[in-house]
Amino acid sequence: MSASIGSTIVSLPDQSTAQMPKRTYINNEQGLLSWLLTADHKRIAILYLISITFFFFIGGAFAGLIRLELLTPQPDLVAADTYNKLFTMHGIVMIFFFLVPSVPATLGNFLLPIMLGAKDMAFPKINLLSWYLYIIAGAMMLSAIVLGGVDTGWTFTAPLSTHYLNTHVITAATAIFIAGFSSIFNGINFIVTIHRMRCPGMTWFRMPLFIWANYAASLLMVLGTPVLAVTLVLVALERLFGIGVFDPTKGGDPLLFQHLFWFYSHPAVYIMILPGMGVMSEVISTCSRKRIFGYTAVAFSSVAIALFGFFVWEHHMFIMGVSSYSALVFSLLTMLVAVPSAIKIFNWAFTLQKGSVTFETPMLYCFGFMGLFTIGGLTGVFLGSLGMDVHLTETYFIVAHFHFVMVGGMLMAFLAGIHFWWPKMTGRMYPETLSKLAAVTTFIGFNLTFLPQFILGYMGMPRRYAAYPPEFQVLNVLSTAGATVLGFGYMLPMLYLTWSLKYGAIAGSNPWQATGLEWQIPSPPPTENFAEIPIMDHEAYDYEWLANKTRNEVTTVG
Amino acid sequence: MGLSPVLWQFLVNWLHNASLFPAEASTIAPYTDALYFFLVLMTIFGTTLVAVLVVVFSVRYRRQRNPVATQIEGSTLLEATWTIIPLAIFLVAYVWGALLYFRIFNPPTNAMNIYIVGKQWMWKAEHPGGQHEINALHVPVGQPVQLTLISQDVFHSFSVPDFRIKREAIPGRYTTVWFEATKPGSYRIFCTQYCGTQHSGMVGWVTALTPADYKTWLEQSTSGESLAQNGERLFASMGCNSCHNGTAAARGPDLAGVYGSKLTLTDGRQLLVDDAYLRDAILNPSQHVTAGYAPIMPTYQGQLSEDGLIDLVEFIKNMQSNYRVQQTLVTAESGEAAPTTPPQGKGER
Amino acid sequence: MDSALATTDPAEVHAEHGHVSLPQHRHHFETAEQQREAGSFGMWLFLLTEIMFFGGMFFSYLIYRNWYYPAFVVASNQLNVTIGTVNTMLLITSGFCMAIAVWAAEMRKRPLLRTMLILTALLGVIFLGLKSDEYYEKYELHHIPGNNFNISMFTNPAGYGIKEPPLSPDMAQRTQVFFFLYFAMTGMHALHMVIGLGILCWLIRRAHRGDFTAGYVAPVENFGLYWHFIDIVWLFLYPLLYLINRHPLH
Amino acid sequence: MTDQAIHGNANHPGNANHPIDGDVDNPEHVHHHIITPTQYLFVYLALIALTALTCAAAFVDLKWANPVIALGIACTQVVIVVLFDMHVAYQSRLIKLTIGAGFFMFLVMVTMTLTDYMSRSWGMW
Ligand code: HEA
Ligand code: HEA
Ligand code: HEC
Ligand code: CUA
Ligand SMILES: [Cu+2]
Repeated sequence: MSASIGSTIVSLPDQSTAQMPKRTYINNEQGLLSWLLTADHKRIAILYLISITFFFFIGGAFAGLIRLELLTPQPDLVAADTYNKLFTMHGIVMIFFFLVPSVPATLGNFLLPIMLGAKDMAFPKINLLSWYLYIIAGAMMLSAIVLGGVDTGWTFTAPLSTHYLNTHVITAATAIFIAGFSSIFNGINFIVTIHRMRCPGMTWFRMPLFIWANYAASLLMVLGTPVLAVTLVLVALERLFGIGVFDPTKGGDPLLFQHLFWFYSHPAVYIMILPGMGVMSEVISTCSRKRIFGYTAVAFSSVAIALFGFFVWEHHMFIMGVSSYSALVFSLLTMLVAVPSAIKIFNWAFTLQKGSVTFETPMLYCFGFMGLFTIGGLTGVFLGSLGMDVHLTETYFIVAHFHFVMVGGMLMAFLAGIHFWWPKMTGRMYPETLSKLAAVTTFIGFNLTFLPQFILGYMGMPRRYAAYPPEFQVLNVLSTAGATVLGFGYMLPMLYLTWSLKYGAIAGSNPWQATGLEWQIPSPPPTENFAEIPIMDHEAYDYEWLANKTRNEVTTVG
Repeated sequence: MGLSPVLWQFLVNWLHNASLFPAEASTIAPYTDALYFFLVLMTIFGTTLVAVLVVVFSVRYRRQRNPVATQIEGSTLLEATWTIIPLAIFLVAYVWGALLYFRIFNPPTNAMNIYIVGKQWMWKAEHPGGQHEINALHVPVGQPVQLTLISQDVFHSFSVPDFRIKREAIPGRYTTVWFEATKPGSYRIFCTQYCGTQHSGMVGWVTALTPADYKTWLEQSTSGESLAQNGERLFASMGCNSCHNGTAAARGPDLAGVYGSKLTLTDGRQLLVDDAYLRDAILNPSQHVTAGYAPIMPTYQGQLSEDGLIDLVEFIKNMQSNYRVQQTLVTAESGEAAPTTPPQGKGER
Repeated sequence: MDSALATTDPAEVHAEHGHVSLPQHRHHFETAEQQREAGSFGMWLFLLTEIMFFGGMFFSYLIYRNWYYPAFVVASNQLNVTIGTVNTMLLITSGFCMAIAVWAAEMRKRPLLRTMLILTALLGVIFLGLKSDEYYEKYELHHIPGNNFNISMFTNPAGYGIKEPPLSPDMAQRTQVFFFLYFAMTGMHALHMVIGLGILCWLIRRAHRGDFTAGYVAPVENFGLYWHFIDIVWLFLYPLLYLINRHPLH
Repeated sequence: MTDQAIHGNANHPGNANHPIDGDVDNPEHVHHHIITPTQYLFVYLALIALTALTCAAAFVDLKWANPVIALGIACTQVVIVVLFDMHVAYQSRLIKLTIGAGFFMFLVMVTMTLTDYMSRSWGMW
């Protein structure tokens, strides 16, 4: 081991002699077609990465327009109906085309088989199929946008969406339906891979926590998404034939729609956060050179979140006319589901204790996650508390809550993960200083954008408003200013990561000195991942094992 | 709550004047704010705790100071601590929130009732005295007011942030919420449930008046006929009185005094007659047929607007005897032109 | 027990050498056994999503049946029980053929496998034929929800020679909800069958080539699961839509 | 490292001496079992008989018992199909658990939503 202790764990090979591996999954086959027809999980992950980035910036552009419009109280930039389309498409694109597939479909796809010591996913072709479904869905969504957009809100509330709007609701619903199947297949693939493809010695409690988190998220995808699918089918049929399953004038119950919708969409928010929590565990352990504090608690809390996540959906409907008795039950369960998240946060915090902590970019994003997700999650508790929800629901408080958990939480985790595994995926390092700058910029921009929205929310500013009373302007201006900073912060990684593809330092197989199986193979990995199937003979996050291994390698080579 | 009133007033007013806080203008508001401050404190506490842990550990155990990490399995005791403490705090939030919820939705018995009809994209308020308002609501201070809400098309949500109340206006069903304004003044009404293009235009004002001012307002803006009187006319013109006239030969049940009573249905169920039931009985009569009667009452779905229904409901609610019904029957038979209902609801949007 | 060993033998013999034996064996699986288990587990997970998918509709049915009980009773009685029962029998028989087909594949009986698959498909086609006949009947009676829906049969059953209590007009309107759910549920079921028939055609072709009678039975087996699942859905649809209301509560 | 390890003795029934430590008594694997046509035939006859029974029962007025019987028979049939036609009786615990999870989740959806539907008319709110 090197003698001097620096402030970083990054250990790159000597750049003057270092070389990229000759045969990697990237150059194994050439040509566009070899990518489009690939069954290699790593290539599919890259395809996903490119597509979701594309959709993130589309959604981001909508966000930019939303914030610009809200600069002034009057609807002067865009008319009200355009504004409605903006936030609808912002929500749909961000949720179904960015955040749900973000970590699982990119990092998960790339890493899951490697972390398990397998050569590929259980069903490589279905893996590719889910990417194609995603692309078809995305194309449909884009065409719906180009043809004039949708203005239902991402929640498709009936009977508004079924009988009162004449925008491209059916196209958008079909797009989400298809994207849903993409996500279902993704989930099935993950679960089967985790159950069936673990290498010898890879027991459940030796799996990295990233796997546990993705496993829990996959359960949610498989069990929840079909309900969304059937709901959208019913909405589409109701629109097409004018039937009344959800329309009260025809005898339907609009609340039934909401029950079915939120039965999926609440678990969906955990689909959106759990994989990010997986990233957290990996990065925090690596950057503090220490096994995760209470591995089992963290692993089981993922599963607990997934399980309890199915019992709380009605908290989105507290004032919508559900029975108050049932609201009581769901409010209680909401409080229970918040606990496992707290466990995780504290376990991560205590992982730092007695560690040997370094502050690389992924770690900075993780710190961002810890702070912002805690705020976001605790404001979720406001909303779960019945009486409080009456005042806060449908205001900017909600908007702030979910951006704190989704953007402050998941997006931060996603960026942490992208930076962390970038050397593994591409073989090259990103520029550290610039990336630290981006991490700090996004943190500041984020708080400036969304903290004022909590205050706005308590003052009563309703969400989905194109125009608002003038007394809310100051805070809105702050928020828009923050969004500009934030947008800049998100542009940066996009630019320097692209740059690093060619000019980044060669990373070597284990720049972070991390313990995961993925770090024991070359970067970028070869197509078949492992020359021979590994045997897992140590716990996850076993830094002593790693030190031993490194020592042995040195002696044999030297 | 806990806090001294002076300090409370100071805090709240200061925040309000800094445009960081809504006015506290109803009896509910202080209760909501108390819970809010509790939750804010919880958030500050939790976030600070996490931040302190992260910062202290990062500084204390950074690589330069602590080159070699000590591997720790975990600690059941610590984990139990941070399971139980947040759980306890969350449970307090739960109980407190539930109590507040029931406070918000349980009206006092002496509340006066005002009907609110939401439609794309306006609020119509109908006072029992027949005063109609659009995107405005006049109420007296110091008097509990119950709102009975319904929507004519999609979901809307009636929100008055300064009162800390909000309630969904649902198509096809009455919902209620109540408040008691404490300070005269004007307060914003928002529609907070996304309801289509002009959702952000569905706003208005609640004007809280002193009881004296309110009385003058009532007198000045009356349309001449109360809701019940409108309902009486409708009752005659829609032909309700041909069956519901309280005579021995009547084909329908006697409606006098039916409001608030318990009905037994043909399938044995017992139901309390409230606003929602009356409305439903007119629109979907065959879904709950009163014991002893044949399901012959026609449905009035599509023939009555929500306003018309409110008139009828208000009329039936206040119907103490069948005297006037029988009177109208006589006048109707005498060939006098029956008043017509304005065709609303369907065509209008 | 013997049969089990017999069928898996060749694969295992080769696997002993640490190498892939069957052409269908995918490189990323270590053994054929692993591949087979992965395949059937994946199929089961897919069926899990199907449970939730149909579950949403069954749940809607449950709610509205309780709300609009009289309408559901009368509307349900207008369904053709004979066709429904015959169709149930057909599906069960088809499922039986499918089961035998799986067995034939395991035992490497090519002709039997082929015949059974064809029979399965044939019975499925007859089922769909009868189903479309039923749909057409509904069309003629104006029982397809939408603008052409006609409630007169329910408000005035005597006029149609039906022995049912007449419904009041508002309740009669609710029969639309029943028929909507009827079409949505049986339609989704039929759609699944159509997809199944498509896959069956492909299976028959491959069975004909002998793909599945050399120790590689996973596709037949997994398709069998799918086909039986469709049976299961119907086994619930049949009583719920056709039978439950024959004798309404009084 | 050899692959030998996991090839193990997959073709030995019982599979008890699986060499990988994590896989000892692994509930996820089970020996492949083949059901005989005779068994299928019995299953088939049972299903047909039950169909006839449920159809017949529907035409007898049994008051509240009618729907109960109809659903009871349907559930019986489904259990038979799942256990035998779909081989679950001979499948690993994992598969059984998977199916259980499906029906459990469906029941969660139903019962939890019913908390709303059933109590909506209980009181004022
Ligand atoms: C990633 C997405 C995500 C996540 C993880 C969450 C997590 C949570 N959410 Fe959120 N939520 C959304 C996304 C998400 N939410 C979205 C998109 C909406 C709006 C949908 C719409 O209407 O458009 C929404 C709306 C929403 C509502 C509905 C509001 C309304 O419409 O009226 C509610 C109500 O209960 C709620 C609650 C919660 C709770 C209790 C959690 C919990 O899981 C949070 C748990 C986490 C913590 C509690 C933090 C960690 C805790 C600690 C560190 C302990 C602190 C220490 C002490 C207190 C000592 N959310
Ligand atoms: C993953 C989910 C996700 C993400 C990442 C975001 C990101 C952002 N969101 Fe989003 N948002 C939602 C999910 C998400 N949102 C959902 C579900 C809704 C509810 C929709 C509904 O009500 O139906 C919503 C609603 C919503 C609203 C409320 C609209 C309303 O109710 O009226 C607002 C308002 O400020 C907002 C703002 C932002 C901002 C500023 C960002 C920023 O973080 C985005 C920053 C990114 C960029 C800015 C892109 C990168 C930069 C460029 C492309 C350069 C160009 C930049 C500019 C022109 C500024 N969002
Ligand atoms: C053809 C006769 C007829 C007409 C016209 C009629 N009703 Fe009825 N109504 C009945 C009968 C019979 C019942 C009891 C059976 C039932 O509940 O359906 C009833 C029940 C009611 C009830 C429920 C109260 C109870 O005791 O069950 C209300 C409220 C009511 N009618 C209001 C009206 C109104 C308002 C109108 C006119 C808009 C109207 N009815 C027109 C026959 C009629
Ligand atoms: Cu009405 Cu928004
Ligand atoms: Cu939720």
